[in-house]
Amino acid sequence: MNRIISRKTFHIVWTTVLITLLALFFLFPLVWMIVSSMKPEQQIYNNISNFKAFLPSANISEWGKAYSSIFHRFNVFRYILNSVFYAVSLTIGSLLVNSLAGYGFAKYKFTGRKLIFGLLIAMLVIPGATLLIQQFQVAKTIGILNTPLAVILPGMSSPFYIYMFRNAFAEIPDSVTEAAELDGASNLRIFWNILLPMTMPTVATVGTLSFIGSWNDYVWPLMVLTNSDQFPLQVAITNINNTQPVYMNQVMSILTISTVPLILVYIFFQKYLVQGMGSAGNGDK
Amino acid sequence: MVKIDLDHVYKKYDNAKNYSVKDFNLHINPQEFIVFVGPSGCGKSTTLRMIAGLEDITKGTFKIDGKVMNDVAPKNRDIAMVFQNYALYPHMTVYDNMAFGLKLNKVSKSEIDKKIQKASEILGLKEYLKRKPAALSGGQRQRVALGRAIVRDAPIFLMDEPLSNLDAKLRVTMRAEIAKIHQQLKTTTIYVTHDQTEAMTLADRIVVLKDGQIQQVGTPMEVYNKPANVFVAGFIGSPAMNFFNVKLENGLVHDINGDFNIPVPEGKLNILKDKGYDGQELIMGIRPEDVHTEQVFLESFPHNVVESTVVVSELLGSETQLYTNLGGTELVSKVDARDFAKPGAHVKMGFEMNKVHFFDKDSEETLDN
Amino acid sequence: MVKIDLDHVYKKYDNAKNYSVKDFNLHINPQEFIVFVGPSGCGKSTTLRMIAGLEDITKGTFKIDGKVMNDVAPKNRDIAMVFQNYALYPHMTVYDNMAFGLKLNKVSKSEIDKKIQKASEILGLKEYLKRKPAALSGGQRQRVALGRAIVRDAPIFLMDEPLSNLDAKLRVTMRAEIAKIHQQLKTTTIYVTHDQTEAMTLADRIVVLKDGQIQQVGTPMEVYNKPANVFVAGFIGSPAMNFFNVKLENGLVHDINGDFNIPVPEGKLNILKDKGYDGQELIMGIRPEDVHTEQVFLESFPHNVVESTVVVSELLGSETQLYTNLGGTELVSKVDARDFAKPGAHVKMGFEMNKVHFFDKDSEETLDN
Amino acid sequence: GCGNKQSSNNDKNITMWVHISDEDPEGKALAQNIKEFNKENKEGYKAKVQYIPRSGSGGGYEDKVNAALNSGSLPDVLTLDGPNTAAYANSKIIQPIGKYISDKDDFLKTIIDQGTYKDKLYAIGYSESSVGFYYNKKMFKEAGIKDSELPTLEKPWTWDQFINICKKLKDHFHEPAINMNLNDHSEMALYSLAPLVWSAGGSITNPAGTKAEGYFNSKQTTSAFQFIQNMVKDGYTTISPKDKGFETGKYAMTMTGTWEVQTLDNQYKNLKWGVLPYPVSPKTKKEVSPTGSWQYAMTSAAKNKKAAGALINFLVSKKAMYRSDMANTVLPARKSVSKMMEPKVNSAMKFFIKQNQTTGHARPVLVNYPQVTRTFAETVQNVTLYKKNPDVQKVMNQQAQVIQKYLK
Amino acid sequence: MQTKGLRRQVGWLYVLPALLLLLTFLIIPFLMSFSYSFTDYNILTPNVKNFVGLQNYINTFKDPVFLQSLKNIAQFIVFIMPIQVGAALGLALIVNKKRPGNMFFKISFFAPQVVSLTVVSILWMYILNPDQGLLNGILGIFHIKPQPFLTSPKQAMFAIIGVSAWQGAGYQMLIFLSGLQSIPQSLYEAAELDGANAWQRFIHITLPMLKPTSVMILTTTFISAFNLMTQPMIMTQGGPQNSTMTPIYYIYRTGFTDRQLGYASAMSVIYGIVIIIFTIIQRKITNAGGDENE
Ligand SMILES: Nc1ncnc2c1ncn2[C@@H]1O[C@H](COP(=O)(O)OP(=O)(O)OP(=O)(O)O)[C@@H](O)[C@H]1O
Ligand SMILES: Nc1ncnc2c1ncn2[C@@H]1O[C@H](COP(=O)(O)OP(=O)(O)OP(=O)(O)O)[C@@H](O)[C@H]1O
Ligand SMILES: [Mg+2]
Ligand SMILES: [Mg+2]
Repeated sequence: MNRIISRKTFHIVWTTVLITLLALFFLFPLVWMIVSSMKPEQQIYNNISNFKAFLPSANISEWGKAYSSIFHRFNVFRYILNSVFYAVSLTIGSLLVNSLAGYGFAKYKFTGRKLIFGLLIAMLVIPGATLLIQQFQVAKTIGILNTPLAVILPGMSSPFYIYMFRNAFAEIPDSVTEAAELDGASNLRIFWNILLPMTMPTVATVGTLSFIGSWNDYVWPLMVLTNSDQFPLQVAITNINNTQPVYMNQVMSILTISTVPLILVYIFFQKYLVQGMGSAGNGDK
Repeated sequence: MVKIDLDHVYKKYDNAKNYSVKDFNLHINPQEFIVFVGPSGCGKSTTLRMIAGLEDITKGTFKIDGKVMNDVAPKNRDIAMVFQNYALYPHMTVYDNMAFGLKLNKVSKSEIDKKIQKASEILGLKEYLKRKPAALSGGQRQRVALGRAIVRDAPIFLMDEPLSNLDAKLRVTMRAEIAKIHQQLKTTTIYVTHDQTEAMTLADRIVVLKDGQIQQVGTPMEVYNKPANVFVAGFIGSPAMNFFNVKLENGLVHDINGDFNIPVPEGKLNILKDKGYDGQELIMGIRPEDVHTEQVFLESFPHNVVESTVVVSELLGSETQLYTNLGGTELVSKVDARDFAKPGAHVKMGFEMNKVHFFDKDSEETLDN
Repeated sequence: MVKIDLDHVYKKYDNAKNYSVKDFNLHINPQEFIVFVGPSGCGKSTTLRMIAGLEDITKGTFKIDGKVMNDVAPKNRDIAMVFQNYALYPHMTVYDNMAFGLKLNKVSKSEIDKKIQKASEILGLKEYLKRKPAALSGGQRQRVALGRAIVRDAPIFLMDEPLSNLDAKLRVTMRAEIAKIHQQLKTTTIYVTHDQTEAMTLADRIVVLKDGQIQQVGTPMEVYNKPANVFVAGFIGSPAMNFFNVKLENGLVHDINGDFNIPVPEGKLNILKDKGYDGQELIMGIRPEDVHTEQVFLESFPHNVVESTVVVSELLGSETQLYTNLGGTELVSKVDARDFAKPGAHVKMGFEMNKVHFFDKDSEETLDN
Repeated sequence: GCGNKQSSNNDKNITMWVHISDEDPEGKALAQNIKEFNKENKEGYKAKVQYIPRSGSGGGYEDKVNAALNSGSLPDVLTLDGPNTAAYANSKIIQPIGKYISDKDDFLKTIIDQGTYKDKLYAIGYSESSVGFYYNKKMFKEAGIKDSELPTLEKPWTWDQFINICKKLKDHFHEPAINMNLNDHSEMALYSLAPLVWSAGGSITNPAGTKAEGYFNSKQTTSAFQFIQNMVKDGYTTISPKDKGFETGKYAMTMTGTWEVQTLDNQYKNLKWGVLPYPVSPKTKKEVSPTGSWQYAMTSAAKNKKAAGALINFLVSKKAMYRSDMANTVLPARKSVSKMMEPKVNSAMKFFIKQNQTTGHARPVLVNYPQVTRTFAETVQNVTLYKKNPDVQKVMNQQAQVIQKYLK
Repeated sequence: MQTKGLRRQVGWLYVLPALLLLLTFLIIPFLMSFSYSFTDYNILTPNVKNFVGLQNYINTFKDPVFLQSLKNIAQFIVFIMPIQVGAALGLALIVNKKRPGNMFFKISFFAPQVVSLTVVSILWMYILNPDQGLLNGILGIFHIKPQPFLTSPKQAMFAIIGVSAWQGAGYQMLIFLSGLQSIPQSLYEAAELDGANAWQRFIHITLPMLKPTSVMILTTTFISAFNLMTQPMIMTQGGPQNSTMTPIYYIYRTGFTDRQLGYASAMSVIYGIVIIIFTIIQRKITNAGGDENE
């Protein structure tokens, strides 16, 4: 028995080693970024072609230097607060609006549903990047310029997320929603208490992606906002990255600062993914 | 506590060729306990689902207390239902599964807790209240489904094979509990089961279904003692009634193979003759328990005796089932364990002709009354 | 055709506090038909799933034909299983559901078709072969699950309540088919059921489980006639055995309330005395069918007669169940339909003392042998 | 907001957009200047600045200007990059400001040139920029290059001499001698390489900016591109340089902007380096260096022109310019400011200030400048792919046609 | 669920907020853009929009760069689709299994999504450096000559494909993962008992059960592949010699750098039609043999 177990363990070990290698292949820029934010620029470039590229400065006192200088240069906290505010609002809004729409498409056979859904797929095609000016004109017309709404609203509804939610809801066995209906739940309740919790993986995914999307947006907030107190973190990043002279360690430290929340959000949402719902209500394990 | 009327109800699934429920007429009195029985796929669940509002009614009207409900949303029908496949909320604990409906009805927290504690006590689920359905055994899940419906105190209660995954003992207990609850609350109930004992003991009236059509509606004793047709006669009772193709001649029935030739009791004979079946072919049905092997019986009714060889014999504790071959059909008899006979043994069996049923050969309708 | 050994097997689910299966020892001979029975949640499915390899064995060894299989992947165990919850492939038609395993085993197309046609004939699924599971009734789905396992011809066959959602008639047919298939193929089979008749008729040996532990292993007659303890005695048989707390004095047993006072037949009395139970308290069990109301019996054994008032009476076709109260416990008796008595009626009942069982008061183990 | 321009001619409020951050030294200096303007001007004008940090070569900021332009919400004053002058002026986004700027002679000619479209001054730069050839003193010594071989502004090196030195370096270090940032296909290409063209006597278009054929593919222009191609072909430079190869001692030289001075001073303190001027064409020996900067301009939306003019004039005044140029260590746009700064800066900056004044050459003022500069960069890229395009003249002929298309 | 009569129309209420937002910020701007496509709209002169009829459309078909960009994007899509979607599915399968350190792997595979493109391109430029880059170093071990990668018109697109797949796979992985999580475990159990090995379970259970997710991912990856812009913009600026110029990048450049909004709009309309046609074809193909997806 021991031998068998050790063979099993062996299998686990070597697959884990392989996967770890694969993981490192995807992880190295992140590591490099964090590590590079912890050494003088000179070292970044001196180390770049050997393994030291992935080690922070040997001198611990160097680790925080880039950080202290960007905190000195910018009001990083305010930017972060702004960014968090925009991203959180947009994520919540996006989850609400898109999941509701997905619910409508998945569970109601309203007239015109197929047509609208086809249109939605067609909308996926429209490249937002080429419509900046027109979008700005619309935002100006409806008078939301210079308000957080201008940053949040345009990115909120996405055909893709609607599509994702619709698929997820369509997969939930009707018997579960039926049970809820008989329990006297209104449609909104079923949506809120049954469907949404049962599609946590999708909620988590859309949440993560919305948050990241909003967090990384730079041009649009800059266009619709004028008060630099309202700017998101990306503005600072771009600024650091483009104002000559560019100090790579400072760039890396502001990028690290801006990446950490993304990773936290990712982990936060992934927890729900891991839990999984495991089963549908009909006794499937 | 409410009255339910189903008038000429039909159901056809969107992608199906045939009707799953046909010309369904049933009038359920307030407080009545109705049991649906019928072969797998005969439309029991479908009918329940139409009543609950989960399936559209293709044709016909469905009324609660005289009000047409065809188009009322399920949540406004105030019906509690136990689903055949449980349909538990997988993301909620057992407790929350049961509490959900109550919460929606704004029942107070303490009230909810009281109800759930009571129900879970009855159902033996106390220690599982904090688990999610995935970590329960099949029977435990079914009990949760039952509990979720029980706590609701709805005026209509639909149960689709709510005890099928429980052991015999628990089943008896549960059955008794369901009877008790019904007696207390007088909820109008429709209950689907495959268990004859459940059907017999719980039902005020039994509805026998076949291929989406009602075959007979009646009290348990009625469907057992006066089956409307061959199907009902064969379906109710376990083991099933034995049927023979016989011919009535000179007050005797004899089967085609000539394996027996038995006099028909006067009362029955007169009815059959009145209906013009003298000299005609008929279907004769006899229940296994009406086939006797006791010496006393064989001696008292020598003309009723048939002989055959045991093919299979099953000893079931207090009684024995003998499978023999007679008149070209299998004859099952349920006799005392004392009269156990090994396969191959030659046995004499007496037909209790007063309990025999006769049916028309073509329409298969009963001829008894 | 293979031998299965379970040695001191334990199972604890990751998130559970207690063992779901404890010290499970069972040695199954080739070709044997084993039936697991036990209350809901006692670990039947869990044991089956461990044998199939779907759950890890926490402790102990599991062997097939003498080879330790604990760590062999399910697909290499060559086991066919009917899941309690069916686990049909929702994206495949009924036909494909059944064909899947065969295709994987590279069975030829025509062979597959032959097998499926045959199985679907037996299961009454012919007309549903092209449907997807979602468009089937509960019982139909269960039959598909059964069919999927049947066609496999695997050397080990596990069935987890495969007939629970079928009507009585179909159930009898299916039960017979399963017996036939087992006779033909001699597949080593483990079968979980809550149906006593199924257990009794199908099993070579019955395994009675409680709380994850084996209570008794034996042939149907053994577990019925010689239950190892109060639990088994009470679990096997329906309605369940009646138990009384009694005291043995002067060759008589009398209950605490003094409701009866009956002589113990000599043979049993000697055994009890030998074991030193004279003057001691005991548990006495008597099956409902061993309580008689026939005049003949009452007259023949006047000392064995007790009297009580009917609380509930259930007429079940050929027989009647009377619920009375005796010695502080409910006494259920199963008597001839002729002896039907209305609730409130006063009845005399005779105990067939030769069939009575005695158990130790504390350990609840049998004292009969 | 941006849309509240209901004001009349004597509105004393001036709105201004700038492409920098208020958290940079440059932004802080500007804020100081604005504060002083608001305090010191006698008419009671009030300027209000919005800081809109740009990305890359103007992205973000320009998007915003475009958006504002297309929805009629431009400010009174804005900053714009030098090459945009013509397009903005031509589209009447900005209006002439010549009459508001005092002391025009004090500005470098290149500043006036870049801000002038059709003979009118539309925009005025407040700083200058330049490019130099930074070299690693230690490596030069190692490669056996004597100090006497090094050029100065007074005694420049010709392309041949330059190549000679490159050869020595390459032979010694087995690495390209210089990083010419040839992988940068942005504005940097024209900005830093056009001086070679000009030095050879070539040009991108005719002076009126209407013809490229015959100019861009002239022998002179072609000779400059041939020089670039040779540099790559012979391995003296590379089209895929390593980032900071010069700073980390891999390349002995780099050709880059004035900002490098700060980088080297702050981050690479161990490096011993100096700055050399542009090599000149052996034929003309004409010394040319690039110039260019962001400028202030008055939009056509400005209602109170006098106020806006006063603001611009103030911001490019000696005092204001000195403050902002010193803050950011950039080259001044005024000769007088140059004098003020020279004593305060290091030798490299001194070199640049001088190079700027003596050899600076403004970029062409063209309406379709973005397309032209991109074509220029593409041309550089094409000729550096020497295997694919061995015939430089052919490339030049083709590209001249492309540019010509944009001039109509 | 109840889908009778009027109650069906309740669905509109749920869809409406999203549709309104999309109408405002996507459809209307797109329609505006459509109307611009018939004019000589220059960003700098918004007030002088001359109607030029179909001239912009005609020019599109004569624009060698645009045509070249179409060719480039076709090449990109042909390669990126199998590579990226395949990789995403593979990664999703890996992290869907319970395994120690699972969260670490998930973060790793998704990391390229959260790391700024600046970082990514700096590093990849180093790896792909023709002279002393890491990749050529590795190739050297196998005695393969150094390759020019990004500086070669022939190879640049492949380098972009590789980097894009590497970077984008984490995104689809996440979506695949949420699809995988909704497949009931019991199906795998049943299949395993039916004798299916890991590969067969994948083919017969995972893939069909994942079909709605896969169709969605294929569709959206397909469409977003058509929208490729950032990678070439940052890594090659469309070069060398326009070999990595993509239509959207070209449209963007024409509209914003060159300020020819009218012309850019015409190109986007044409390109939009191209994408829609191909998307319909692609959905027909991926849906072949399927039913439930509209
Ligand atoms: N995934 C799980 N996690 C934790 N506990 C579990 C899990 N699955 C089952 N159990 C518990 O293990 C015990 C045995 O379960 P099992 O499913 O084997 O019961 P069973 O005998 O098949 O019952 P039934 O007749 O109701 O199907 C039960 O108490 C159940 O609650
Ligand atoms: N969604 C559906 N689409 C098409 N046919 C269906 C659908 N659901 C059920 N049917 C068919 O309708 C008939 C009646 O099904 P129903 O579920 O009512 O049977 P049932 O009496 O409950 O059977 P069981 O006892 O097996 O649960 C069956 O033949 C079944 O195949
Ligand atoms: Mg059913
Ligand atoms: Mg079970």
